[in-house]
Amino acid sequence: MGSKLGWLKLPLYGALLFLYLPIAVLIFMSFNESDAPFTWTGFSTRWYGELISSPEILTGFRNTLIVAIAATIIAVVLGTLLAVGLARYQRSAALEAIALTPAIFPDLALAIGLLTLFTNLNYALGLDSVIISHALFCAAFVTAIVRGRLHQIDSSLEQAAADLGDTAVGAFFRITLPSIKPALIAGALLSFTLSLDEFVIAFFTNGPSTPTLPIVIYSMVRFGVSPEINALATLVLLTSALIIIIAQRNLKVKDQI
Amino acid sequence: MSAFLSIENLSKNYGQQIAIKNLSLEIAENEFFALLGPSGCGKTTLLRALAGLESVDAGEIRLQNQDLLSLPANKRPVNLMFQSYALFPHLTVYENVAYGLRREGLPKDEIAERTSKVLRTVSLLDQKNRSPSQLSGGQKQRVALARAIVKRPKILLLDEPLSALDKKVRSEMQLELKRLQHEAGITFILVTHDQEEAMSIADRIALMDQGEVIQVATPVEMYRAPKTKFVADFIGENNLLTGQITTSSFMVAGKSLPIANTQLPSGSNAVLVLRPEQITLGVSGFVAGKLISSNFYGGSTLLFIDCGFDQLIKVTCVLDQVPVVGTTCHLSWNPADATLLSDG
Amino acid sequence: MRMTRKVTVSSFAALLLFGLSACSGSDSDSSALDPNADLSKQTLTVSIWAAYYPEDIAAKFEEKYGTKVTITNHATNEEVMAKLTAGGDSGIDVAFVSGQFAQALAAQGLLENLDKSLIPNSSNLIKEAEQLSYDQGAKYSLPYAWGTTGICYRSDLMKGDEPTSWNDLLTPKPKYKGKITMLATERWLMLPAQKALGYSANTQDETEMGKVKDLLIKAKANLLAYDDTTFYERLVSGEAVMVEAWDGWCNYGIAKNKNIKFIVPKEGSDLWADTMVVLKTSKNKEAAHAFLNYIYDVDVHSWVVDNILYKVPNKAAMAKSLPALVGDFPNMGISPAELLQQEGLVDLGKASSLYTRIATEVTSK
Amino acid sequence: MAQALVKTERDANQRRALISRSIFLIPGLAYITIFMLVPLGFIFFYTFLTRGTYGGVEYIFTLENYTRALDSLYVGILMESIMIAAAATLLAFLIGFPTAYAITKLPSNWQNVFLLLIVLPFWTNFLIRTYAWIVLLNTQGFLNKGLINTGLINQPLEFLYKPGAVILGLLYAFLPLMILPIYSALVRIDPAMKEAAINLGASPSQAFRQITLPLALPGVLVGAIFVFVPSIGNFIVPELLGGGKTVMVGNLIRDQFLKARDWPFGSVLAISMVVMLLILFFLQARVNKAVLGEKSG
Repeated sequence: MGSKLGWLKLPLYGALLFLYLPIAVLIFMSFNESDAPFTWTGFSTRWYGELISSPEILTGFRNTLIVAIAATIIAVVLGTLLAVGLARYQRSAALEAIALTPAIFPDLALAIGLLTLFTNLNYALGLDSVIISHALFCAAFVTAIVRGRLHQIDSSLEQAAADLGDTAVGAFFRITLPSIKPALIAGALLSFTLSLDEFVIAFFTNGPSTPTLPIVIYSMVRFGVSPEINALATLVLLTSALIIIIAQRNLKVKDQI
Repeated sequence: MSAFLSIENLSKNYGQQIAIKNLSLEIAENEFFALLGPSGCGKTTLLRALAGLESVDAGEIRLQNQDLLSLPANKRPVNLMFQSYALFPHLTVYENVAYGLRREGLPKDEIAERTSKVLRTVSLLDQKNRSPSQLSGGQKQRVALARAIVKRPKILLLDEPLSALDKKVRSEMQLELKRLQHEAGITFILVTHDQEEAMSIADRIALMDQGEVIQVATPVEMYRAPKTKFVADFIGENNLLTGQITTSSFMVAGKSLPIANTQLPSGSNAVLVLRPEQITLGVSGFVAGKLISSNFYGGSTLLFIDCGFDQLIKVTCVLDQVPVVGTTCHLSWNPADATLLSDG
Repeated sequence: MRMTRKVTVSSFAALLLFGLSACSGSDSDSSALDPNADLSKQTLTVSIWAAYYPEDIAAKFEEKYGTKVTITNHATNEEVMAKLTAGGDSGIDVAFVSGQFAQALAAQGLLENLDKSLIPNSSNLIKEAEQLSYDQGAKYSLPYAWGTTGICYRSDLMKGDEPTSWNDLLTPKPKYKGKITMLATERWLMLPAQKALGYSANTQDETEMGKVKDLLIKAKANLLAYDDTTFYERLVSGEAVMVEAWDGWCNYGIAKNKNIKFIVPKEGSDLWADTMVVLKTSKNKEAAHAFLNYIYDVDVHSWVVDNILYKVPNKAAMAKSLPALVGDFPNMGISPAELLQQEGLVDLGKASSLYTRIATEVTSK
Repeated sequence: MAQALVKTERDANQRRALISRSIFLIPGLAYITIFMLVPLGFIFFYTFLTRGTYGGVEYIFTLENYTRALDSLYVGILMESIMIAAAATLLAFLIGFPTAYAITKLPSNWQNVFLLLIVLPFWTNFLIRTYAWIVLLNTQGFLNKGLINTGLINQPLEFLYKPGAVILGLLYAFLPLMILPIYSALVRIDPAMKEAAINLGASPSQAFRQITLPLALPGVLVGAIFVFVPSIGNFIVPELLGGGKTVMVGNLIRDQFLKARDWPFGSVLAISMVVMLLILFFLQARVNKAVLGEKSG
């Protein structure tokens, strides 16, 4: 396999080394016995124990799950409807650009915009405001993926359904939805992972009593070098890897970008 | 005196799969030569090997006695017109055509002159500043052709050049290709899976199957005297009846058919090849059968007659003589016209 | 202090979205508190610095009063200030902020005046701490911990060069270059230069601040980083040898390495206080007062002294904890009188934008 | 009569089409309008207001926030941010392009595996990944210890808390976002393009420079946007790896909103970031059109 690559092996394996070296160090240090951040003293799994008995992390994890699940549900519904609408009812480059903008918009600008909106509406910040905010950019990703899938599917399927007497909504549920199912699953999983890891928008739109996991991690990282973070990183990596592998089975990475 | 282009004992494998098997072929200067065969027969691999885009495992290719295989792809006097045309989308029509000349480092004036001239030949001079995406299919094809011939190669290779065009444009382009080949005085080697295209355009055809050349002949020879059952089946409409040779006749499904002299020994298995237009309908014949259906093709009609063989017999018939479906037809032919091929 | 009636653009938002106009909330004084309120019906959200309080405080408080408590952490004063001043109900009942920030909140009318009758334990408050410059008489805030800022250093790695002046931090010997950190938060970022130049820590003079800026930019070349949170760990690991630090946080380093020492530079320093305030928007004010009272309980507050290693302005708690600690952590022995010799930080009002700008200039240069 | 019937029938059909179009389009577009376009409008509106003494805004209209943004202090920070983000983008291209190119040369089943490997670190927590570099590059960290143990150096080197460390952190954080679009642009190029160039007399390196590279340019630009935009708005990497000694536009905006409580000025900075994004998109669309002769998107 490698022989065809020649000198290209260097950048390929170099990039992988670059990407994985810090992660390998974190995983390694998560099994360190002492809390010395840079010195190996012996093998131990105590930090995993401390991790799962830390109330902050558990609360953060629970909050993050709530946000990710709720935002994903909203994003899948909105994103799918919008993708179908754009593909079948209103082809417009401008609308399409607007629909996809939240996905690439600078997160900081989005975050302060939402903060401004919520404060001016006197809307108390909490998990719900994070959910609303996360659903915004997640929906854009769902739209992009579903839109891509709809490109590949013949629109004559729905026309055939209409020809056979089905309503537009009926055709959507009976024909369109089943045929875009892989894209829906991939979009949902992507939304879920993106929300799970999102920090900046959550940081600005979250209320005081409901920190999400990345916010907990942020305060931990700022307050110094705790081996619990290494253990957490290892677990987060495993979870993300699992989700991504499942998503991969439904849609190849290359179709997403 | 050796041939213009000679290919000797060429072999190429992809792992376990054989693409070209010990293939030898000679092509003359200024010939319009077609490599014909079903997909996967190795014809495209052979073409790419000539262009240097594919390495070979064994064998030799000589062009005017010069070893072609030792030349890198970008130095061979051989140009290829790709099936997808492969026009560079970020360059204009003019830049596409001039690309190869610029690589030769020719003076600017000469490049401009030759590029304009060839664009005029393919009637695209007005479109020279357009981008390829603004052209129709036929125009794209002509740009691809111009880009290849402007280099004045010794051989022009054409990979399924007409497959992407619709039928009407295709026949126009066939004429165009022939004219160009004549004018430019270049040897053309065309790869196609379409036997009609090969028959109508080429001086000679090599029919390939599973990496081997089965028969090399002019279109007429190949039609009239197919060397094997594969050739007979691939070229034109045909009735192929499998049976056994007896002392004086040919036994098919218990019926005895007359044959002319044959070298094949009595008792051997053989295939009787009968072109539909060689069969006549009459009041009596060698075999009889019921007319199942008739397909109208404008100038002629093709009848399908069930004579009790493992296949329906196809017969060409002029329009005003077509019997009603269901009538019994009697078939006869001149036994000397029919070809007997060994079925091995 | 001038009262500013804050105008929000909420009416603009409402108009835009719903075609309605909204009224801003009134600034009237709060109604009297009910000393017999059922605290188990109230809930509390308390915002406090991470790792600055007993971890089980929420559970213990709920056990005692039946009030469900949510603790939320902030990393900096600014973070919680942003939430408290954003307009509307932040959802926070009790906030822990530094004194000058409490002053700013009070100036905006965001703080409830404390009803000391609901905080009987406030009798433990050291009398010197009632006269802090940001809140004379502790009307709207009750100090949680107090102290001063100085230099925390590795005596073993700086033998013979033990710092005594802010200048030792700002213009160190070449061999300590790149092994120094300073605090990043604006007021404490300025403090070493202000004191080294002999200015007030609350100066609003632009020429003085210009000189402060120049000195800080010069000092930056010697810094490893600006660090508010992990400076003591850098001392422990040896990555840094000398850091600007709050007295209490230096103690975390001392706990891990006895070679770490704390000094208050000879030019003097600040007197800071982290204080507890009750928000006017709170719907659980009785429980909020009970929480402040609970903190001033001898056992709770002495836990803070024992574990957080900060001085608290609570007579009984200090009396209980100090004897065992002062040997290991000498700065715990700094007396209230000594603290009051340092300069108390007050809010800067309009001049805060000058500080912000200089901080930006210094950190971006 | 019959015609009138047809007409009402036709009206009903049109109405039905309009309703189904609305069902699909309105929820999503309304959501985007309320939670993205309206907030953007707010930010833009704020840029003309005056900050309140203790945060919030006062309804005194002014252009002062804009003139303030032109102050050499902020222009300097903006330029440095652009330089840092551009350096991260350039490095990401220099590493990402050959990496993506190498992946296209693999057998197709291996291509997916390697793409997955490239993407995977991207889904671990961004903060933790950034923090990992501190563990590696600290003066007491693994790299320094390793270098000292091998005798290459005798004093630990200071890698962190410099603009270079910020660039490294941004490069690390966003490299996959460069590799993926380049890969997808490269695999979309008809392999016959390069063969045609060679067939016309180009050397392999000429074919790469004159054909493959320009054809991959749209992908490179997408990647550049994907790396540049989050880099310039980032405030975590400068904070953690820059040691607070490097200030980028992201930090400045964050501080205006969370520290200085100067929302109008923070809004001006945010709008400048949005404008930068729009310019990049415009450029990308132009290049896309020039290279592929098609409308982008």
